[in-house]
Amino acid sequence: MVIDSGATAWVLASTALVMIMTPGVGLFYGGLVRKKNVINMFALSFLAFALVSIQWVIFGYSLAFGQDVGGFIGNLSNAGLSLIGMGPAVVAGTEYPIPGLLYVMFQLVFATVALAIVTSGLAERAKLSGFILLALLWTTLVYDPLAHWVWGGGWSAALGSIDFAGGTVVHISSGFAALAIALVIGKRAGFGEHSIEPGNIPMVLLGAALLWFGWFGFNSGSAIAANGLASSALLVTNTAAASGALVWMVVSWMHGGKPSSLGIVSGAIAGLVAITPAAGYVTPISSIIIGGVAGALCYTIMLFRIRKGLDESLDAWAVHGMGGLWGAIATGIFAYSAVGGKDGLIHGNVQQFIANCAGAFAAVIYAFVVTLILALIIHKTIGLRVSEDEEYVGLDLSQHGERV
Amino acid sequence: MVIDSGATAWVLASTALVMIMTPGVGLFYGGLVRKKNVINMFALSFLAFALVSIQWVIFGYSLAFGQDVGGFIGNLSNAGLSLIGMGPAVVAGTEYPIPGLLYVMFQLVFATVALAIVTSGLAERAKLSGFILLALLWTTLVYDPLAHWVWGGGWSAALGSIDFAGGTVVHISSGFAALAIALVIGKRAGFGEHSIEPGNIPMVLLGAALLWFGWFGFNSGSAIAANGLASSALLVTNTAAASGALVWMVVSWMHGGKPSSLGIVSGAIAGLVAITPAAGYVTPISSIIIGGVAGALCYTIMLFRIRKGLDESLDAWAVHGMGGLWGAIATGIFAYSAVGGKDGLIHGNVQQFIANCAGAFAAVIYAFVVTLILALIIHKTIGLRVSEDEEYVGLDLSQHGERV
Amino acid sequence: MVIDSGATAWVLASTALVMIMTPGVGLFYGGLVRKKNVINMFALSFLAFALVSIQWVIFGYSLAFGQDVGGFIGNLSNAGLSLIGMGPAVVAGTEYPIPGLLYVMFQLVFATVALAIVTSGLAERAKLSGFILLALLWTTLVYDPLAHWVWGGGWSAALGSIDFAGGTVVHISSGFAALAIALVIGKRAGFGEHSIEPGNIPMVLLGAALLWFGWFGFNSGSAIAANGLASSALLVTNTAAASGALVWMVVSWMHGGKPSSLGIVSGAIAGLVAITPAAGYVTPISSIIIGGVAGALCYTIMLFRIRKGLDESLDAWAVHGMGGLWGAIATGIFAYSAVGGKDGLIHGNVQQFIANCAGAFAAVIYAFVVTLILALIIHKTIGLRVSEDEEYVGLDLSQHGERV
Amino acid sequence: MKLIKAIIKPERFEKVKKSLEDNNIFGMTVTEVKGRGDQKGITLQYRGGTMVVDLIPKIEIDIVVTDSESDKVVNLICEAARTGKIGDGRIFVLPVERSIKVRTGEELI
Amino acid sequence: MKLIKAIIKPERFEKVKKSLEDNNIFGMTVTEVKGRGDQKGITLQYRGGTMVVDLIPKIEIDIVVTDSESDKVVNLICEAARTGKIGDGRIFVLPVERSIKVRTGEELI
Amino acid sequence: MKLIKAIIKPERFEKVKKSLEDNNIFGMTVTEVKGRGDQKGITLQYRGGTMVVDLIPKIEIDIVVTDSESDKVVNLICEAARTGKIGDGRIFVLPVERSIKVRTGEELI
Ligand SMILES: Nc1ncnc2c1ncn2[C@@H]1O[C@H](COP(=O)(O)OP(=O)(O)O)[C@@H](O)[C@H]1O
Ligand SMILES: Nc1ncnc2c1ncn2[C@@H]1O[C@H](COP(=O)(O)OP(=O)(O)O)[C@@H](O)[C@H]1O
Ligand SMILES: Nc1ncnc2c1ncn2[C@@H]1O[C@H](COP(=O)(O)OP(=O)(O)O)[C@@H](O)[C@H]1O
Repeated sequence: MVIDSGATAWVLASTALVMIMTPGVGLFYGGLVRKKNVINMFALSFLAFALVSIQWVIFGYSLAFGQDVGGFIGNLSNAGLSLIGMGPAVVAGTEYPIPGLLYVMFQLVFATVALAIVTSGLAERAKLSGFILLALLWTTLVYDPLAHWVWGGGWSAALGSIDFAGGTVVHISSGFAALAIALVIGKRAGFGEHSIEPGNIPMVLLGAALLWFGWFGFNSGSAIAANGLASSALLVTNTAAASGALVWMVVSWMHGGKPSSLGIVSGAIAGLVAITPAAGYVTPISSIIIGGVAGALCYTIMLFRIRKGLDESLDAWAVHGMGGLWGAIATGIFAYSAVGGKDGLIHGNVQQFIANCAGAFAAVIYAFVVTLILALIIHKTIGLRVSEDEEYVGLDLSQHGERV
Repeated sequence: MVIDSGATAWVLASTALVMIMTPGVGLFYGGLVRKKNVINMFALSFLAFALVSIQWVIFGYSLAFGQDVGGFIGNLSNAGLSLIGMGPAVVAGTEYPIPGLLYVMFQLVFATVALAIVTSGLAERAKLSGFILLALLWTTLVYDPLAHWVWGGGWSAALGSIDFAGGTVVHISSGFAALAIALVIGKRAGFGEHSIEPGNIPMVLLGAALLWFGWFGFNSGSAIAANGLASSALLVTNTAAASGALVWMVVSWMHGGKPSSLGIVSGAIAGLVAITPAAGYVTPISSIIIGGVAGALCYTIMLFRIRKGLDESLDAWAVHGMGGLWGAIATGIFAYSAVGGKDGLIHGNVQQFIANCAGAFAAVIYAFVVTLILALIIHKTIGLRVSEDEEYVGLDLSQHGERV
Repeated sequence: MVIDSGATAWVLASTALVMIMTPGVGLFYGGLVRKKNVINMFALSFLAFALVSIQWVIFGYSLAFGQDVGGFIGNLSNAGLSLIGMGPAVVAGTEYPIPGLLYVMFQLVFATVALAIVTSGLAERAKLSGFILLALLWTTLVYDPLAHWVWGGGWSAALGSIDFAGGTVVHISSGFAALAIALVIGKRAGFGEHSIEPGNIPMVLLGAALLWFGWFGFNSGSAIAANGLASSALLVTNTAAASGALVWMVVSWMHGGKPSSLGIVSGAIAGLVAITPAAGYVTPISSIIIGGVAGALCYTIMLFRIRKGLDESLDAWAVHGMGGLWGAIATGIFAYSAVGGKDGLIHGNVQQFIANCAGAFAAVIYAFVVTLILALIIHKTIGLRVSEDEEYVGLDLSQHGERV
Repeated sequence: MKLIKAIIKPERFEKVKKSLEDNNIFGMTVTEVKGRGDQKGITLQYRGGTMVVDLIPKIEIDIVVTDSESDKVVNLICEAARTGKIGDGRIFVLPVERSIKVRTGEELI
Repeated sequence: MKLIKAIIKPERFEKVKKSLEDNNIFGMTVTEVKGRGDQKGITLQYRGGTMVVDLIPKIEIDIVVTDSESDKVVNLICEAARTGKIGDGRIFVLPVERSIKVRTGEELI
Repeated sequence: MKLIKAIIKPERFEKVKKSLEDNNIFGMTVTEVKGRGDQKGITLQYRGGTMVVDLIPKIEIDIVVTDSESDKVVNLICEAARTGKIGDGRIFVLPVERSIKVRTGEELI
């Protein structure tokens, strides 16, 4: 296969689009926390981006996409990006019409945003040094293997499970990781006692806008081509987002509340998450359903979380974790061979449904358990949470010496 | 015609660029209103985006681009995007080198931003339920027919009127719609009595930056190709924006005021609006004139509006409506066949000038009258404006239960 | 050579990406100044964009890329973009697979961001009329010749000096210009007496995010192709940024301070600056070194500047000027022919090292001296600095009649 | 001397300032506050029930004047700030024992 | 009349407001302030040394009440605002000479 | 007890705080305000005419001290805040009747 300059152009642009999602998460999360923690929340995303950018080049890419070791992980054959060049990318036996280095870079921005999402579970109480250690371990021991399972020639793909743009790899992994961390480090001081209000809602909305924008590259760029499939992925991505936004708004409105702007954008993110694994496999009409169900589901799970007094603070679990789980299952249900060559349950292919459920639940368990162990170890050693006084004063001042 | 991956790459990227314009409008408008209405103003743009995203897929696209019915509207042949696929787009008899689904999606983001612009006329007093109904009716009964007239094989194109990227379809329609709505629902409480100052100017500037950025996709992407025409459209777009910004600044400065940052960015938007229909037809030097005149003209019209005590609050009419009208006329004047195959008045083609004026004025009347009727009906039934108390408290709290 | 639609698509997209860098600088700088000057700082970037956009079309492009006059500057053969069309760009004898007008436009956005960076030296005290005059003179007499030297067929390229994406042309020129201006106009009132704190750190972070994002187009788009080289440039750009961010953070942390978010993003910018000239010539591993050294170096120079009581207020000199100088030298050191066809010092090519040093130091001197003279003349005539009262009240009110 | 603490509607602030200027009262310190009076805020109806917005943004103007000017200033503010609708505000008068000008250190009386 | 100036922890504001409402005290003016008490703020340790955060965000509630209600209000606030940890705040009581309702111009006593 | 209300230039706040600390005065409440004095703000010239910027940002420091400390504190602030240029600020002293520590409920005197 030769390099196609159009495909390359679109994946280059998509890489930029996905890149902006990490600061998008920073804005989204930064606006959701109290004023005293805005800078920290935003900075954690930057830090996630920088850390993974280096780790990925040195060995992360190789762990995910290097030669398969037992279906579980890649070896270090591509460490330091050795053997990767300007010629066409070859990944797990498949050749793509874009340069190998571009494939590396496109995958890099996925790994960064996954880590950024995880920061939800540490919101307003993360100890900087502990976070840095956790970040490096998490991306290495959780993200890289999961990426390998699904895209790098691992067991999940072998099983037949499909994940177009990373519903399992990025969203299930990060969402359940956030939950595990939140359980380990405990609630924020005052959580459940007095109301903890978002400090800057317009910032959240801006973050959501950048996420929606970047997601076009995330899902459509995952076609690794500038063609009909990329176009179809773009369209269903947008439709699912819109559907999620409207359904969350309506459900929360009917539920006796007001239709908050946070609800609208949370619903959009839920829809985007859910369509991620399905983007290359489903029709526009299916995407309306997938996004809409995600809106209602994630809203319900968020209420459940709050009712349970669980302080997974910014709902990475409810939206990314559970939304991603629904997406993986939905892909198994709605996949249609006329779109992406695979049929799902409604087109009579039970096999696909089972494979997708298996892949997704395995990821849930793996991400949750390994993150739990990592978080526990760090929490008990160098510490993953700031002191009570530092938390009270706020992380901006106590961790960065800065204030809004 | 086969699909060209380079063209597809650019239209995919352009779709993302145009998408960010809707939150761009949200930021621009959100920053212009008082602090108590920032979230609402931003949320209306999100809502506009979500509503049109669904409507377009279900029947909006078909009304605009489906089989022509009497030159006025499309039929429902493409409802639910049926018959649209991954093969080359065929629109009103012309084949394009990009997938059909991508054409749908590219047009979708135009429809959304048009509706977002309309929210200017409802600023700081929109009742949420009324807005949602108006939004659906407006995009269906005003935007879709207009898009059909110009691009979908309707009477306006048949007449020979040209509109490269939507000066008439997007800007005249939304600007005059905003005016009609403002007339129906009346002034904001206190308008004309005490000063109503913008709540967050940096937010406006950021919104303007995103609009300028997105407009590159809006105008250049409308070439539906990655070629010389797309490049030329990009260049003239930028030049007109710069010219509009500088002229508005200088004129308002000489007018005895200070050169406000809001003036600079309003001038840029005016220039961008005016060049929109002309982007594929005029030279760089013409674009300096078109943008510059737009800057001076829209500034004058804004002053006129204020003098008349007309509360079309965020000047969609002055900038988009009148700027779009000027752009349509200017296209008839400055079009040059060496650029886009059409000559205008200055190259001796009176016909083009007349056709463009006819197309533009018809759009003005259609958009204004139909919107007036729709707004009146909704205003008299479920209501398009919040209660006095809700307005006083602010829409963020009263409509969304949120505050900045 | 024929136009390649994929290359064109990527350069179109890159133009949009680079365009957003100018408002990115506006946000970055706007957030760093005190609340009373935020709007002004942001507006200066807009103004820079608009002024250069017009100047470039009328004669700036021609000065930089028109027919060579003595190795120093271009003549006016391309004034008003005459002779530039939709066919393939031919620049200094080389033909590119993109339209001529697109090359013009891509270069335009480089010229605008350079001027925006210069505003650092005028922060919180720029007189608007003086700035406008300086801007026009600077872009004409400093930027255009420098662009000609390096890319337009001037002496620097003839010497063999290489600058992939503008380390010398954009960053050295603007950084040293900012220093010269700061020396001419003097310190801000109160500088060194009481602390002058950044007014809006999240805004700085957002600006940094947009810069990082846009830089993908800046460096990768400079390949003027959608191929392996563009991909490689993208990857090393990102790696250098990440490395710079982490090193600045760690160095400042160990230095007894707290790891500030401003440090993280300043380091990222330093890394981006330093990799700019090298982006098409070095390996990923080299980019980690180049970026990391930039992080440590620019941090040290910033401390030096502060210690010396030098009010080059927002560190364009430390980060862009000195970072750019390091980048130019580093390109001479790390260039590797397997990447971009040129070897540097570590691959035994002393010649390249010398040529790059010569080119960079000549640019340092030229930019510094000419800017000094221009600034002096304007400062002594119409004035480049506001009155004491205007400064005290803040530029937002005094120059624009607006407030945050 | 007296400290006059007036809490008024933001939209009336310009008018109050103008009225004071016209009467040669310039010195003032202004703070953005929120408040509610005895009507307990504003009650809004919506589908899901009612909602009380109890803390409404207000402007607080603090003015220190001589005892003899005090009543005049109170009246001026009262008239300029009055819209006749609820939420018009309150004015409190507190005794001030000393007033010092920092620049000169002089004691004003 | 008295002006009760209570400076409390922001996280206790809702509770204080509730407690006052329950006792039919509605009128209040609220300001966001920063402050420190005699403990000089909070001292944080970090690698490079220590850092004192001395100005902590607080909420100031100003309430004007009749002399007779004054003690009750002080006690209510005190109880609702108390967490027992440092930084709980202070309440100051100042004499008020006049209180005027802007809407009606009437003098309250 | 006295309430010392000092309205000073923001750029002098650190110096004032330092000076008070050096004299063992720690408790204070700080508010961001805007104000103008008798010079009616600052007049700027520009092409189109003149412009008066009348409300300039200031910092208000409220300190409650015992009667005996009052004069010392006033003097300390006065000295640290003085730049000698207009807009240096004002200090007002008001009587305080009670001062209560919320944490303990104890009455300070
Ligand atoms: N008892 C009080 N103590 C302190 N502030 C008060 C009191 N009553 C009213 N205020 C302030 O005055 C503002 C206006 O009072 P309000 O009662 O709404 O006016 P009116 O009674 O004229 O309608 C309130 O928002 C609050 O800030
Ligand atoms: N002497 C004072 N003058 C003015 N305000 C004070 C004074 N002492 C305390 N405050 C205010 O009260 C707040 C809480 O005081 P603090 O001393 O921390 O409470 P506590 O002594 O109960 O721990 C401070 O943040 C400050 O705003
Ligand atoms: N009469 C007054 N009442 C209330 N505040 C005042 C009064 N006069 C001055 N101030 C406050 O003091 C600040 C500084 O006063 P100013 O007159 O500018 O100082 P100076 O007279 O020393 O030049 C003002 O901004 C305002 O906040």
